[in-house]
Amino acid sequence: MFTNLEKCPRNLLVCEKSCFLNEKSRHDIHVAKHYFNYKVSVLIPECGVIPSRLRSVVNGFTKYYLVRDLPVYKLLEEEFLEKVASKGSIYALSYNTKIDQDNTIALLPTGQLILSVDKDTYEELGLEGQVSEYNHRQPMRYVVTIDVTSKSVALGTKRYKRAMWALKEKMPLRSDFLLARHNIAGDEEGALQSFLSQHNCKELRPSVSIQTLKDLPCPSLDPASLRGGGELCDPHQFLEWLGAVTIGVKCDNEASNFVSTYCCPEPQGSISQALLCTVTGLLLPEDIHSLLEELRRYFDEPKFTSWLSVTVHGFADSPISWGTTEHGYHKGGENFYSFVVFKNQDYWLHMGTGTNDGCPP
Amino acid sequence: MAVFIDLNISHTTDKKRLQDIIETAAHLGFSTVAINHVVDLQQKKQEIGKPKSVSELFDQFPIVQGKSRPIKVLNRLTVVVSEASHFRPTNEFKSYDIIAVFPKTEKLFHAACMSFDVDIICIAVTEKQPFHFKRPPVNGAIDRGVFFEISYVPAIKDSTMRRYTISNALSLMETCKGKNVIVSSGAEKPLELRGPYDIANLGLLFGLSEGDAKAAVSTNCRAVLLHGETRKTALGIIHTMKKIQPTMEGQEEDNAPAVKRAKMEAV
Amino acid sequence: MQPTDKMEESAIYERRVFKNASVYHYMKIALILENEDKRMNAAHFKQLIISALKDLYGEIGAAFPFDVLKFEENTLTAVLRVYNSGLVKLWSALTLLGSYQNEPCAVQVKQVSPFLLALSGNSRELELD
Amino acid sequence: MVRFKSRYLLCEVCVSDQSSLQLLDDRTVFSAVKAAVCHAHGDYGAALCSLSFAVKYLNAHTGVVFLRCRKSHYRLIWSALPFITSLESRGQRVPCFFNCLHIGGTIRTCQKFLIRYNTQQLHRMLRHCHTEAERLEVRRAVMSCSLKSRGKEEEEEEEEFEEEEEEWGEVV
Repeated sequence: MFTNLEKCPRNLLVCEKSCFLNEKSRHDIHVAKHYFNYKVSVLIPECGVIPSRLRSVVNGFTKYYLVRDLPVYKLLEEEFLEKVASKGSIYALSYNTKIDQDNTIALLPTGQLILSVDKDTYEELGLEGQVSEYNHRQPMRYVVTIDVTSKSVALGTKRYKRAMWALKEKMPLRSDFLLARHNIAGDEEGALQSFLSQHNCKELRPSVSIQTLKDLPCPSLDPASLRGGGELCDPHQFLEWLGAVTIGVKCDNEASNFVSTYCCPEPQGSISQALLCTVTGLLLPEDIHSLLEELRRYFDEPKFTSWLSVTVHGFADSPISWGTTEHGYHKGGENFYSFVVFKNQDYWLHMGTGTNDGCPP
Repeated sequence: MAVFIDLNISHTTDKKRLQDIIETAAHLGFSTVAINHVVDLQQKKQEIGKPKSVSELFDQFPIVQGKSRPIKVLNRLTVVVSEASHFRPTNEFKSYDIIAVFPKTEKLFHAACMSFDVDIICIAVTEKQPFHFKRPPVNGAIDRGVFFEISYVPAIKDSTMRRYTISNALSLMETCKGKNVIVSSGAEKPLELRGPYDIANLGLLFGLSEGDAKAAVSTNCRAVLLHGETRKTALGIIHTMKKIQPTMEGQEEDNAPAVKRAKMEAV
Repeated sequence: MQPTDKMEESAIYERRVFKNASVYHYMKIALILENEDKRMNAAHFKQLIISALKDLYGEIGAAFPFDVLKFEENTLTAVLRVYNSGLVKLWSALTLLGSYQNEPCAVQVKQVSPFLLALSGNSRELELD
Repeated sequence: MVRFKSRYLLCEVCVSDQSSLQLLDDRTVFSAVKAAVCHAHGDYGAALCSLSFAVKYLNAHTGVVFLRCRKSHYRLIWSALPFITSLESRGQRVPCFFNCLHIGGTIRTCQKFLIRYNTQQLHRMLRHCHTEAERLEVRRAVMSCSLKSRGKEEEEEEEEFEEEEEEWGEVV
C-alpha cells in the first residue's frame, strides 16, 4: 500500500563452497584480506569442553593497544615505518570514530594509510584523494590513500614530504587508535614498545568467553549442497539459525505462537550440547588463520559432529571491508564472514555486507 | 556525512532538566545540539534577551556516546512572527548562533524565504499548515541556503499533531523535493529524544528519500551552522566582530566561533 | 535477487552471489520506561508494539507479521524479526511510540541488520575504558 | 510549474432505501471516508489523505460521488472504501456501502464513464417499465444522454482539460 515505505536498503551475501585441500581454494586470502576483525565466534556441536589445543590458540591471540590521541603523521614517520612496521604486519584503526560521521583512519599491513575524512578536513589537508562512493547529493566524504610502499610516495620523495607536512602542520589530525602487530620472527617487541612508550597507551588482550549450549535443534547440512534447495535450508536460513543460536534465541516455537514463530529450519536434528567460544577485540587475520587451521585439525580424531562453524565480524566503522574495498555505514555497518568446516575438509564460506559496502571478493 | 546534530532542544529555566536532555542527546550520539529560545512577539512582555552562556550549564560537557569528544551546545533563537513588524534584527540577535523564524502567514512565509536574514524557517507541526507552499519562495529559500525545519516531538506526543506533522511535512516535500530540510526534536524531556538513525528512518514518512533523510540530521544541520556563521561574519568574508564591538568580546568567545571551533575540534 | 554462478574452477568449487535475498530484517531494541519499577513480559511488549503500529498505520497498514525473537524482562531489551517490507513501518512506529499505560516511554533502536548473525557482533558496542 | 496529478474515484453509495440518499451531503461523505481511511491506515494514512482530498461532486438522487485525491495514494482511499458501512447525517445513521465504479485521471474521463454507465442503467430500467408513460420518459432520458456524449469524436482526452469540466450537466 505504502510502496515508498516498503523498500529497504540493499545487502549482499556471497556464498562459496570449496575444499581446504583444493589448491585454488582462496579461503586464506579471504581471511588475510579482511583486516579489521572485531569478534570471532566458534560453534562446535556435540562438544562440552573446549579442546586444550583450541584453548591455547584462542588464548594466544595477539595483544593489542589502545593508543590515546596519536598524531596521524606518527604512523608515517621514517622511524615508525622502518623499525615497527617493516618488522611484522602492523594494523591500526582509529578508535571511537564513526565512519559515517567522523574522520576515520586505518593503517594496513600492506603499508597503505587510508584516511576517510569529511569535506572540511579534506580541503584543509590538501592531499589528493577520491570522493567516497557513498555520498549523497554533494560529496561530503573523501578517501585519501597514502601508500608508502609505492615508488611515488616512498620515503624522502616529494609526495611523501608533502603528506607529512599536510598531516603535521596543515591539518594536524589526531585520533585514538587501536593498534596491533603480528610479529614474523625474532624479537622486535623493543621497537614497538619504545614507540608506544612515547604515547598514552594501554595494553589490551582479546577477551575470551566460553559457553556451553544445551539441547539445540539444528538444521541438517549437506556439504555438497551449498544453496540448499530441495529439502535443505538455504544459506540465509542457515545464517539466521546460526545467529539465533549465538544470541540465544528460542528456536522451537509453534507457528501459532503469539510472541515469536521462529523455528529452526527443517529438516532438523538436535544437538545435546554445543560449545560457543567468542573472542572480542582487535583480532588479527593471522590469528584467525591459525584458529581456522586448528579447527580443521579438530576432525583428525573421530567426532560426533560432521561440521563446525566459525564466524568473524569486522569493525562496523572501518573504512574498508575486504582488501581496500570502501566500507560505509548506512543503517548498519555489517561486514562479516562465516566458515562452516566439514569433516571431509570441505567448507562453506558465507560473506555478508550491508548497504554502503562493495561486494565481498 | 557529517556528525549528527539536533538543532532544537527547547529551552527551559529548569537547569537540571536541560542538563538531562543534553546528556541524553550525547548518549544517543548527537555531537551538537542547540538550545532553542522561542520568542512570540505577539504575546505581551516578550522580548528578546541575551541567552545564558552555555558554559554555565556544565562544568564538564557530557561525552558523545562512542566518541572521545564532548557534546557541543549552541544557542538558537526562534522568532514567531505573525506581523511583518515583528521581525526586526537587533543587537541581541548576534548573541545567538542560529536564528530561526516561524512565519504564521503566507505573506510572512514569502518574506522569510526571500529576504529575512535567518538560517531556519520552521514549519508548523502542531496545527494544519494555514497556507500552501508555493514554489517561488521555497526555491528562493533553497537558493539562499535557508533551511526548513520539521520537529518530530509533537508527533510522538499526540495523534492529531502526528497527522499535522506528517501531512505538513509531505506537503512541504512536494514543493521542495527533499532539499534543504532538517529534522529536529523540539524536546522538552529526555524521553522525547530519539536516536539519529531512528530520525533518519522517520524522515521516510515525511516524504524524504533515504539519503535526504540522513542528511536532514547531519549534513544539512552542518550547513545551517555554517550559514549561521556567515550571517554573523558578513557572508564569511570578514570576521572582525570582536574588534568592532569590544564590549561583546566575552560573548563572542563563547558563541561566535562555534563552527570554526567545530572544525578545529573535528581533528 | 538473482543468484549468479561463476565459472567452476574445480569440480567442487561453487560461488553464488545473493543480492537482497534476505527476506527479513532484524532489530535490536531497548524499551525505556520513565517508571523504572514497571515490569512487562514478552506478550505485553509485543502487544504494545502492535498497538503502536495500529495507531500509525491502521488496521490494514499494520497487518503484517513480526516476531519478538528474544525479550529480556530485566533490561527490557528485545530482538525483533520483520519482513523487509515491514521494516520502515515497524521502525517508525517504534520511534513514534511515546507512552505505555499513560506514562512516558521511549524505544531505542540499537542495531538494524538484514543478518541476524550480525547482531551478535556489533563493534559499536565495544567499550575499552 | 509542475502540476500535482490527481485521481478521481467515481463511487456509488448503495443504500437499501433510495429516499435516505437525500440526507447525504458533501461533508457527511467527506468525514465518513476520512474516518474509514484513518481506521484502515492510521495516522499516516489520514495524513496522506488530507493532502488534496475532496468530495468534488455528490448527487443526492442517484448516490453518485466523486472523490479527488493525489495520484500517488488513491489506492489508500480505495482500499478504505469497503470498510464504510454507514453514513451519519443529520443525526440519522444510514446503512450503506460504497461501490467504486471507475477511477480516472481527470474528471472528464469519469464523466464519460458515468454517462455510459447511466445509459446502461437506463437500458436496464427500460425492460422493467410497466406503463407506456414510464417507458417514454426513460427513452427520453436515454436520448438526452447520447446527445450529451457527442464528445465521443474527441476520442482520447488530454489531461490538460483537467479542471475545465467541473460544472457538468445533469446527465441523469
